[in-house]
Amino acid sequence: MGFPRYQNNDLTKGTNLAETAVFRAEGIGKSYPGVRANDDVSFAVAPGEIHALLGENGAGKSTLVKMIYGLVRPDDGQMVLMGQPHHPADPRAARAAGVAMVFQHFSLFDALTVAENIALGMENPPPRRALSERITQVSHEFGLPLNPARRIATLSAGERQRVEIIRCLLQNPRLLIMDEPTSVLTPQEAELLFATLRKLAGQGTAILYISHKLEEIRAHCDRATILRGGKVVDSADPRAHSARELAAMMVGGQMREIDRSGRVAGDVLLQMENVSAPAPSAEGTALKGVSLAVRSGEILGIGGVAGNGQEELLSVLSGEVLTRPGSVTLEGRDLSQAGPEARRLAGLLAAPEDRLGHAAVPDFSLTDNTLLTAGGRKALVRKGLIDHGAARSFAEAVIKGFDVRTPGPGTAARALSGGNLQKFVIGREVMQVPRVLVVNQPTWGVDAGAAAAVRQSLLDLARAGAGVIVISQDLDELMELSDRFCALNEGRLSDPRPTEGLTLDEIGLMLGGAHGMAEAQI
Amino acid sequence: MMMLTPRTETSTGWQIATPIMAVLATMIAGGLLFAIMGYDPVAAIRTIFWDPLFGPAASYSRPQLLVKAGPLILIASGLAIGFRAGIWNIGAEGQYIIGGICGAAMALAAYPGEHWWLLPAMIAAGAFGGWAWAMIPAMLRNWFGASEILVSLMLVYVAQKVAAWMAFGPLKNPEGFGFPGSRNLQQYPSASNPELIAGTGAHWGVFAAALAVLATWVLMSRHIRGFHIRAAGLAPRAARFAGVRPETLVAFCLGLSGALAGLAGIFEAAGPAGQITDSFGSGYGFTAIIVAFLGRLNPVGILLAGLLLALTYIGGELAQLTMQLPAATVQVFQGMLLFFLLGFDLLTRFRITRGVPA
Amino acid sequence: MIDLTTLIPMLMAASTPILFAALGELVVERAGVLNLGVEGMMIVGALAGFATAVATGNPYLGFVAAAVAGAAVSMVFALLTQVLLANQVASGLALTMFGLGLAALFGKAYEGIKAPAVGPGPLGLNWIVWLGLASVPAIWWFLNRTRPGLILRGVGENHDAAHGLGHPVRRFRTGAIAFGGAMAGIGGAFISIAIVLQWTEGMTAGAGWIALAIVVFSNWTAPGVLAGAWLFGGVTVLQLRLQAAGVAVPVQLLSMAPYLATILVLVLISARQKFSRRAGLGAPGSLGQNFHALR
Amino acid sequence: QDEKLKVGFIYVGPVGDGGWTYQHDLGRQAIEAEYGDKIETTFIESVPEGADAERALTQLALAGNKLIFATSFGFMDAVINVAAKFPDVKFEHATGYKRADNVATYDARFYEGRAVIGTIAGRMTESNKIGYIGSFPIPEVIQGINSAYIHAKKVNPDVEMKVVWVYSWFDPAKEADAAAALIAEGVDVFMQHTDSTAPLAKAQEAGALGFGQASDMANFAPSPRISSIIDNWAPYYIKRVGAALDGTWASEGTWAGIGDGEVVIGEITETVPAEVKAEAEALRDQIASGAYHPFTGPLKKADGSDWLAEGAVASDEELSGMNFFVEGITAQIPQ
Ligand SMILES: Nc1ncnc2c1ncn2[C@@H]1O[C@H](COP(=O)(O)OP(=O)(O)OP(=O)(O)O)[C@@H](O)[C@H]1O
Ligand SMILES: Nc1ncnc2c1ncn2[C@@H]1O[C@H](COP(=O)(O)OP(=O)(O)OP(=O)(O)O)[C@@H](O)[C@H]1O
Ligand SMILES: [Mg+2]
Ligand SMILES: [Mg+2]
Repeated sequence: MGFPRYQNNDLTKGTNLAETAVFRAEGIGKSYPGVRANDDVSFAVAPGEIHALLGENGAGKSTLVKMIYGLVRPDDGQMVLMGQPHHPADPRAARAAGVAMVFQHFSLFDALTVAENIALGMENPPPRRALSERITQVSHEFGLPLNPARRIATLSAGERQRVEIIRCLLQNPRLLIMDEPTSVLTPQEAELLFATLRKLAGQGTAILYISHKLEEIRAHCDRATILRGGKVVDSADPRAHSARELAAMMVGGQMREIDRSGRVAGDVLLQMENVSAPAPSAEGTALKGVSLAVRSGEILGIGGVAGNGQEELLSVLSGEVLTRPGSVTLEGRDLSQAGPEARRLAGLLAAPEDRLGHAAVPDFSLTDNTLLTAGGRKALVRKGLIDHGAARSFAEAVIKGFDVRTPGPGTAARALSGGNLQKFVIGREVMQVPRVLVVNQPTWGVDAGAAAAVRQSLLDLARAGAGVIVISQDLDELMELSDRFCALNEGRLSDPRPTEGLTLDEIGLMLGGAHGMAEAQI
Repeated sequence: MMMLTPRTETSTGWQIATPIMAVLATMIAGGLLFAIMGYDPVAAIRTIFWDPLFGPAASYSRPQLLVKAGPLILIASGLAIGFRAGIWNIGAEGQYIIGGICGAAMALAAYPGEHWWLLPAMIAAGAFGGWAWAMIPAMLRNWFGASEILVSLMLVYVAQKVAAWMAFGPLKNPEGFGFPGSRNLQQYPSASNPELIAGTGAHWGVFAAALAVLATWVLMSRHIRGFHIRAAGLAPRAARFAGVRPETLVAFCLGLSGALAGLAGIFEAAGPAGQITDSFGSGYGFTAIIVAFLGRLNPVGILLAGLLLALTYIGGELAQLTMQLPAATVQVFQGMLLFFLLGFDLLTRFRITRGVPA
Repeated sequence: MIDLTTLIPMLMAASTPILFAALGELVVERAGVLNLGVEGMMIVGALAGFATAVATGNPYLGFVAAAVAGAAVSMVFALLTQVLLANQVASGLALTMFGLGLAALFGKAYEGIKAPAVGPGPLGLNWIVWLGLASVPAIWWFLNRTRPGLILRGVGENHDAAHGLGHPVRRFRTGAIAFGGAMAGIGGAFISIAIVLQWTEGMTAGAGWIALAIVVFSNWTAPGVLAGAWLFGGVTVLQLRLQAAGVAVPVQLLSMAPYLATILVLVLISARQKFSRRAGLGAPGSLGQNFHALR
Repeated sequence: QDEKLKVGFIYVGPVGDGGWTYQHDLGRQAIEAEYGDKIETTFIESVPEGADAERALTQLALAGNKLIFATSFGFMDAVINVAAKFPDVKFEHATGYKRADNVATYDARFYEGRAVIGTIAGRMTESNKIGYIGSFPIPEVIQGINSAYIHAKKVNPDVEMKVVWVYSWFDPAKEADAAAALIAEGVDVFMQHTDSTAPLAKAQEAGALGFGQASDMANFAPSPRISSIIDNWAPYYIKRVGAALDGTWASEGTWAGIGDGEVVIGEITETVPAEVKAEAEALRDQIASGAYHPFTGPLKKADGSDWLAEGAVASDEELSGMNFFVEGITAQIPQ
């Protein structure tokens, strides 16, 4: 591993932080069947501090904060909040003690209004009208305007995030926990969030912050506690280290350098001409006259704020949604009327953003999940009959080729960590040797090590002559991968620009046309 | 404090053990009930579970087991496929009735001519009737997004009224002195669905049920369509991504289950029931839902569940006959059996561990 | 030809059993639980209410007993689905079977006895009819204006999120199931105490299934349940009235009318939601799914 | 000790239905009381028509029952099938028309009773509108409606008959609604050919009058239940079991009425004026003695065509297939 085991006693005892800390954990441990999710974890968070929790997927970050929030009970160890022993029986007890939390996955109720969602997260909410007024007032105060009467189902991801945050703010928490809040936010929204957190920290609130975006942590966090395999392995000032160094601390070894070399752009493979598609649901976005072209050996990056048509664009390419004849062609062949399976057979493959439930069936084994997309192209299905043996071999090949950490191909997809499942999903498509591969948010919620592996595989694919479309909200990722960049805005796609030499300001301008963006910057 | 931990894979051992445990628990609890009611519990349990299989009149009741279980298994096999896909056809009773009516109408139209093709044509008409009746909820769901649960359930009542109408009107036996009910197809050689092997109870419907079990097993575990059905039930978007059109799936699952229910209907109308009367639907379609779940939506499970339920029906009748156990007692007993089966099922999906004290 | 002033009280009385049962099931389904055992709970309520009314001579005590009995049998369902995590559809069907058998068994002693009549209230309709009507705004108010109602909806909409916020999912669901049982019990007792005045086996004759359909029809709202119950009761009553008035109606076809009307209205509602692209309410997000949380 | 005669029954409903099946079970109890140790009875209740009936009948035969009563019309073909397999077992099928060497049929002339209560209804109505809740439009029910109307009209020429079909033998809620619908149409006396007490409960609420059906429904006496028409199967069952015991049993079709005690007019309550009661009882006795047939001409059909000439009486054949209303009834028979 290369790093000495961190002596946590130094941190919690013997410094005056021990007395002033808002929150302190001492030797916390938690086991799940077969996993030691947390082991002897100790750390402390000072008032006004933004404290990062870093670690690979499955390192135990979420488990740790769930214990603080009363959702999970620790097996051993002590917690102290504001000098008092902290053993919340349930989240309500934790909230009463001054802890608030924003979850990794939204904990919102789609059919209910913003006000109702917020009331559900409070102990003694004021009457309806007063609550609505407070929501309007506080949300404006923090620059996160919200309409309390709107239904969650009609909100964008960023707006949903605001609901979660306002829900916490209304309770004046002493300790605010945020589990990967920015993974769904645009850079502007993330900036806004940090401004809010700064404001709160300035008022003395302690903030515990979990993210895989190391640049963000370096820019905004005061201190970082690093977990590996459930144990605290280090504590660091993130500003004093590079992202590479932080990543190395997390994985306990050196990170591999991304290799971008050896790609040559060839002929146009995939062409999409003036495609419009209605919004699939009330929450969806309509595509308006989208045109694009991808060449062999090229990676086309598509940036934009979530909810501007990314999912719809992927569906139109994957064949889940059909379009006007002649509007989608692969190597001159019209695929616009072909369904997903026909497109795969023709060489156009896709990997959607949502791993659990879209790219994979959570309750299926990995073997069965290969059948989802590789049945025809890898001849796992012949004359309608499934060759289970072949499927298993292919699953094993993906596991081996993409370093998916799992007991075996019989494991259910849901039992895999996010990063490992993502590697599996990308691997499943890449190993079918597509002519063109479309991926949406390939590293969403994935730790640095796994993200690097995924990106490398996309580069390798392009080097071998395939065309790749990467749809992502992570601008750093797009800058790192893509040869040309275009922005998706309210269902419209901008003209592509070469990535080389593009500045963040210019990108901001390309993304800037969106009305949503202007609103977000109030 | 006990804690439940989900198993990563359902336990095969418990899958076999829990039904046995449930039957034993039902025997104990049911025996208690019988004792309280003043009946000899051992004799009652033996009458219900043993006598139909090995009792003095077993040579008669064993084949009857097949007659009773046949339609249940046939219908449940189809339903289970839809249930796997998250498509809830709870109107199989209606499809059964309409299937029976269509097949019988075909026979009565041909009456009194004797044709070799008549029974096959009736079977096709029965399957078509059930299919068509099931396509109503399928199409209403596909076109308008109407809940197939509600529509298919409402159509059961409509089908019952249609049966009454037919029995009193268009299909009424003209030689029946104005009494309701169609001609008896058992007495119309070309149209009757007789016992094929004497003393086994096996008519065409029983063979069809066996075939349905086999076919659905192949479909669900070997065929890509079955794979898509399972995927759609667990993760609809993933199924769509795999290339499954939801509309097609709805039509396929409802249509297939409707056709199988319709088949059960015509086999019954031309065989054991013999005619269309206003009470032609006798609950097979609803009982089959229970059979599907007791069989864990698995073809082999459905086969066993269908036979078990048939056993309790026939055993229950025997208990009425030989011990004068009221029909209601038997019904309570069946309810208990279902409760225990459902309750013990927990063990196949969860491990019970000792929790850590808080 | 048909006098509305007599038609409306008639349909109000006729729809009362299904109104009670459907309102109860509405609350259950809003909590995310699908209990198909309504028919079983109704018949148990019908018997318990009848027995109590006969024993005490007070029909109102009968309704109280029916509520208690309905809630009590619903706890079997709660045990199966909330503790043992059994499939809700199958458990509900089993409950119906069990309830029908149980009531028949214990009802033997009550055959041929007459219940004390429920006195008439305003408009010649008894107080239970009015209680049913009053339950509609009360349940609407509970669901939409109170905190327990909000939590209950939250639990039904997304049980994981509700659990994450510390709301006791299973406690709310168990409570809702008990309430649903109580309401179904009252609905059943209305048949035995207020309509027939006698106990006979199988007397609910499928009313529980209609109640289930009406909940879906209502699009999971209390006023919708009322509309559904009245529409259903109204069509039934109207076709009988037309017959009584001597209008030559095709009776067999008209007896299908309540069911066909229910389908038609459902299609219209669904179509409006589908084509107007309005984010409609629809079924609770977690309906029919069991909840299990790890600690 | 010689062997007991085992007598079996299959019922279409539960013995607790308080109506049709309940009355058959009273008949079963009556033969037990009559013959005591000499016989042994068993029954299977709630047997659906169709395949289940055939099985239940076979099980009864296999269990050694030598005389089996099948008490629903829908059991007819099942009885014929099973009887063919058990030639030494005697079968009795209620309300059917198919017989064999070992299958007898029996039915009751309910229309005789309807004549009596029709007379009472015609006298008691003040609105001159009487109602009839019909189950299904089958000959037996149509006979009842015609008979009731003819005799109501005889005593009250202004009387009008309203008919509601509920398409069920037993659906309390719907029966109550049907009663309410009739009452709303101005009916103040009605009869029913369905099994629950719901219409009487409705009548009690609305101040209308009604009659018990199948069983006495004495709970609702003296008002709204002013009399009743009771199925009494005991005399027939006692006779047939006796015949089976002494070896004289033969297959025959029995259609007995008031005279044989198979159709009983329940107590006419004090709500009915004495002279009306006397008139009804006189009619009853005339029918019982055979002096009067309820369907005696001149009678025309509802479509105006002639049916029975002056003094002619309807044949049993005609009655058992009756599918028309008599002149004066404006309601339609659903087809
Ligand atoms: N309910 C549970 N049952 C069993 N194992 C669990 C459960 N929750 C978490 N684990 C296991 O505990 C370990 C820690 O999980 P945790 O969710 O805390 O990781 P994390 O650091 O938040 O990861 P990520 O970055 O992917 O969110 C993992 O191995 C995970 O599989
Ligand atoms: N101390 C404990 N030890 C072991 N298991 C526990 C403990 N506490 C709770 N559990 C288990 O955890 C699961 C969820 O707990 P709990 O019942 O508290 O959840 P909840 O969401 O609060 O629901 P509710 O309060 O409605 O029952 C249950 O299976 C329960 O048996
Ligand atoms: Mg996490
Ligand atoms: Mg709790």
